[in-house]
Amino acid sequence: MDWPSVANRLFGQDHAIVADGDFLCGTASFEGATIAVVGTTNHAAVGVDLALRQARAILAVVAESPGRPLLLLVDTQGQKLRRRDELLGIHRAMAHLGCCLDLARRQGHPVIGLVYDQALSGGFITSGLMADACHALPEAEIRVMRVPAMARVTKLPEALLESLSLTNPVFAPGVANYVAMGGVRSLWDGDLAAGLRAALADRDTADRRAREGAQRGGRRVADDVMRRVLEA
Amino acid sequence: MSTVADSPWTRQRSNRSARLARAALVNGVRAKTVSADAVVALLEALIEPGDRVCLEGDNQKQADFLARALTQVSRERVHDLHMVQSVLSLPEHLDVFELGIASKLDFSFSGPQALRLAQLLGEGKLQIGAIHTYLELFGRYFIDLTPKVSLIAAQAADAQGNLYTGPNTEDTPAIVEATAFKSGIVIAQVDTIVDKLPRVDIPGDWVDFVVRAPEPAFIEPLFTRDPAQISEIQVLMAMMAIKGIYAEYGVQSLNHGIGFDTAAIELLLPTYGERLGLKGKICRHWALNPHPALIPAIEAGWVESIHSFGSELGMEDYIRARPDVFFTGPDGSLRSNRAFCQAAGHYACDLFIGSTLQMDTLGNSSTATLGRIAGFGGAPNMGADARGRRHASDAWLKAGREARDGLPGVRGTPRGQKLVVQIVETFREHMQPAFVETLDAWKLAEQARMPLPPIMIYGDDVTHVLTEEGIANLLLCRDDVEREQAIRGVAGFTPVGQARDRAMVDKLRARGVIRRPVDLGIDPRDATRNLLAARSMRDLVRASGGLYQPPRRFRNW
Amino acid sequence: MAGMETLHFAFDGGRVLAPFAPALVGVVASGNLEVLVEPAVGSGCRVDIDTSARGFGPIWEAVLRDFHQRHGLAGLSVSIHDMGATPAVVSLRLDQAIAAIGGAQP
Amino acid sequence: MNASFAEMSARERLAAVVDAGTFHEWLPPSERVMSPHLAQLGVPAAFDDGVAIGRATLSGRIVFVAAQEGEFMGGGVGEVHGAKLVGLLRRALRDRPDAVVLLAESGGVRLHEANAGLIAVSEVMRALLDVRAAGIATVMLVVGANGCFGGMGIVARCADSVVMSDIARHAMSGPEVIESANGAGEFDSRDRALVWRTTGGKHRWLSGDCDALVDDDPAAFRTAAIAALSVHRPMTLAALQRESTLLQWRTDLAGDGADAFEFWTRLGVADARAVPDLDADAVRALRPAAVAPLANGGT
Repeated sequence: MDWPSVANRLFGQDHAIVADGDFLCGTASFEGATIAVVGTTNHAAVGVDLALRQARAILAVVAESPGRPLLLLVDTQGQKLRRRDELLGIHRAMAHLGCCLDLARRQGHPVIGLVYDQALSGGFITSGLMADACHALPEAEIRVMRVPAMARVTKLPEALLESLSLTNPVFAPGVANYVAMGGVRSLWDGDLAAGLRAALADRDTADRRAREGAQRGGRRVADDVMRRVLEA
Repeated sequence: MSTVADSPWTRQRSNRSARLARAALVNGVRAKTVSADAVVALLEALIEPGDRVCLEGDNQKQADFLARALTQVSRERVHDLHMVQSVLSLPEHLDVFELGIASKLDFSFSGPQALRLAQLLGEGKLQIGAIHTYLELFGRYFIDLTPKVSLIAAQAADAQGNLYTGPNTEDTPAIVEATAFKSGIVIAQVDTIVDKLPRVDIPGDWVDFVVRAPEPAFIEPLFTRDPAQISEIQVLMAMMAIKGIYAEYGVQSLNHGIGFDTAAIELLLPTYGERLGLKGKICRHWALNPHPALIPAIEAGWVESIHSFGSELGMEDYIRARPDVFFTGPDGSLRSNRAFCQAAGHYACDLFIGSTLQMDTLGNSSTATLGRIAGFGGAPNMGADARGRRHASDAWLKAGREARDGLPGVRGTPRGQKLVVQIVETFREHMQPAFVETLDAWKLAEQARMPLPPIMIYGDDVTHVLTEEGIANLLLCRDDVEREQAIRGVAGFTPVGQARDRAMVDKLRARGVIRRPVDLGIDPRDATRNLLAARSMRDLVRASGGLYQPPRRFRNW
Repeated sequence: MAGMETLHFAFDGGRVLAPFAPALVGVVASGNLEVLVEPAVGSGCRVDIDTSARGFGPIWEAVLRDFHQRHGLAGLSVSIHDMGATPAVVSLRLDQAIAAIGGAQP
Repeated sequence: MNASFAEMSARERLAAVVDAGTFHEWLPPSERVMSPHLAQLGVPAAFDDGVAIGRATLSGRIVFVAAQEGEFMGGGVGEVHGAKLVGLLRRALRDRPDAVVLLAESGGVRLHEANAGLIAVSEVMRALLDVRAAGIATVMLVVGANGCFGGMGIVARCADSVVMSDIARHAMSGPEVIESANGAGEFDSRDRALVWRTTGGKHRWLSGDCDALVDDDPAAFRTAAIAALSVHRPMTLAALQRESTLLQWRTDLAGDGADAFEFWTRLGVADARAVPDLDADAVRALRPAAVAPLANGGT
């Protein structure tokens, strides 16, 4: 789904979200409340510039609109693969973006992530995955790497990875796998507004992903390992 | 002139004059100087079908521009060439066969092109005369493989055609001498043309044409070993080499192979060697390229002299600052010479140590692998007893005594022997055993219809086999059975090693034919990388006081 | 090609060590291995191996037999994760592990 | 010659940095808390899943520590590896040590457990920021030759302090990845000098992305880690706004396509070309005042 359709399904005409290149920013009105929207589109490659731009937008919300909910619209092909970005400290820019989202949460802004198209590796870590919780549309795609590329990098047979991915959500791309592992809290299917409403109502900002991954059976050991460290 | 031309005793000279006359008509040729875009036409004018051509491909320096030009000549005019060159390094070296410009090949080493060479041979695109050692091929340049046309590389030329080769002189003098004095024609590609050369390496009247290449001649840093990649096992074997062989024989003059195992020895001299009190007692004179790994030993005062086959990129300033150690010209830069250094390594060194891919139970070793024809380079000359040697040294005499002690008749005639050490881990990476019952070389000989299996170093020249399990001193073996068990006795857990006669191996150990690390007073757990005088390229740069400037691909800081 | 091989060996007899804390040496990396040595009940030495290099069981057995002969230790369990280390490296790590638990011969 | 910190294993590094003999490990190798996924792939697991965690003292102060083993799967973060780090950080939040010190060497997400690794990295990041927000000093020592990349590259820069040696690298995508995506003309991964001046410790120091630049020496890292125990960088709105402005300024200054040399010159480094050959000591003195506020001590 493209972002105008997502905005339309969530807010009707009642929004002022603007795309500037790959960057999305604006406000929307949702059931009487104003929501700040920051995000990316066109399968954006997130480089230093785009990371800083998102960070600035978030800081502006924190500075000017205390407590206003933040909706992150995620569509990224991952980090930008350019030497310039590495030179300029893309990791720093992304860390800065993550810190800004973290600040917003600590200052009482509900931070909600929505993967509406695709979310790949590096670009996802400091957007949707830094939200209080991340949600996704059922047709969205989330992955680190496609199976053939993974086979190449790990030097493992593609057929083996394909067959394992049928039973273990760890290996293969797919939104359902991320839900099972707790990385995505819910799918917003059909009634998107209902999804947003439920997300806004959930004010527990603790990171529950490991627990949910264990409950849903997609990530069986992480939560237990964390607990064992606390008890060791 | 006409009487000279008609003489049956000066046909080669007449032929040369005719070629030069054709060349003078080529656009872009002015006296000795040729413009880069005229080179293909020049080659077409100069070279005749069936000519023996030397395209300078050394171990490091490549006449790459002229090689490219030779692939561009019309094969209607130039064909059936017989290429004689020491190294096949560039794709162009084989393109000339693929394109039908050349058809026969005599060479020494083809490591980088070994696979394609085997394929072209299989397709019948070329015929191999023979695979030589360097000295052997250079020798034949003066006997029955004298080049008619030589295409060589130098760093700079002046208007008279004098050449400055810079530090990588390598094969150039041998090639030019053979060509120029037998009515041949010498064409040089140079990086620059200057008014005054820093020094003259090749006199101008031995050179017929000079062309300035658009790019400097390609030189590969082949001898740079990043100390970061030296393993603990290699440190252990280096300790064993120093204590169990170098110290034991008092080795003064030597040549090292190019592997990480010998780099480890170089890096252990100023640490472990120093601790054993060996400074000044071993490793004083070297026939060796300027290995960066030798810098710490040089700086610590171990090394008195080094003569080199070629140079090594990045070592220029360091060499310039250490003329007491290296052979340098009045300009300060290294003068290398492969022919002389090979001769020196063969006759004037007490020891050669190098590695191999495979060794059989006779001690024959080979780097040949199926489907590849790689040749030998210089190893067989370094790794062979110099039967013509007469000057004595302690190491040489001791080795000779050990080999002949108690033998009757002519085999017992006192003489010295060169130490030839093969240093190998029993398993290479991916668990390939280094010891085998039968060398792949036999199968390769059959496959490529060679007259002999391509054995790099013959077992009867090998004096010591050094593995992580121990040192086998083959000099002390009195028959082939002992020899075989001595080799099996250090072959570790390879099938060859496991098939040892344990009782006999124990006896050989009791006699000192086999010595384990513990017999040498070495605890393998002490063999850590912390013993290396440099553990990184950075350390080498520091050890050189900033004089060594490694190529960019080796700089991780 | 793919797939790990699991091997188990047991050697009888030898000197039973004084109680010791488990020790780990080495790293699971290409051409390397990690060795975990732990106390075990019984009078033998048990060795369990996970290796990425299949088909080298007989060599492992020879290497471990040699190890057991050299140290002659009992009452311990050795667990190995291997990524294609050569016997030389395996023997070295085993010796380092025994040294780490103070079991090396004086 | 001193020992090389980069050449040490994770456990050796830990032992060298903290007060001698004080490291107490949680979930040690003998507990066999290992990856449940690798065996299916035919890859041997590690007894500690590539990371050692526990408590120790550093200069007498209580610290929680972790060290990633860069040789095991490139230090990649898998499900268990990540959970051990999260557990350590959550325990720090509960037990309030003086600091959390992490010896980072990681290629980022462990591709063999890709999805779990990606989520785990973001869990580590949130847990780390919780600890930092609680006023417990968070210290990253970026140590190994493999560097700190991908998600862990981001996580590392979320700490109060980042200490690097000049042979360490800290970045996002490996040069090989960039080269394979956009060609050697974009980033020649074999030109190590280029790689290091683009992502190495000296560059991060000169451009304000690391807080201490030290030699590849255990004692130097220990000293820097001790100094960092008292460094707190509260993440206030004002602080992040300042950082935002400075990062944007720095980005604008570089323009498009600048090489490190050009960039350093624009930042105010006098003889940029000389930098690669200088020792850490000499480079420390060269950091331009303008970028100092991007690192500790500047704000």
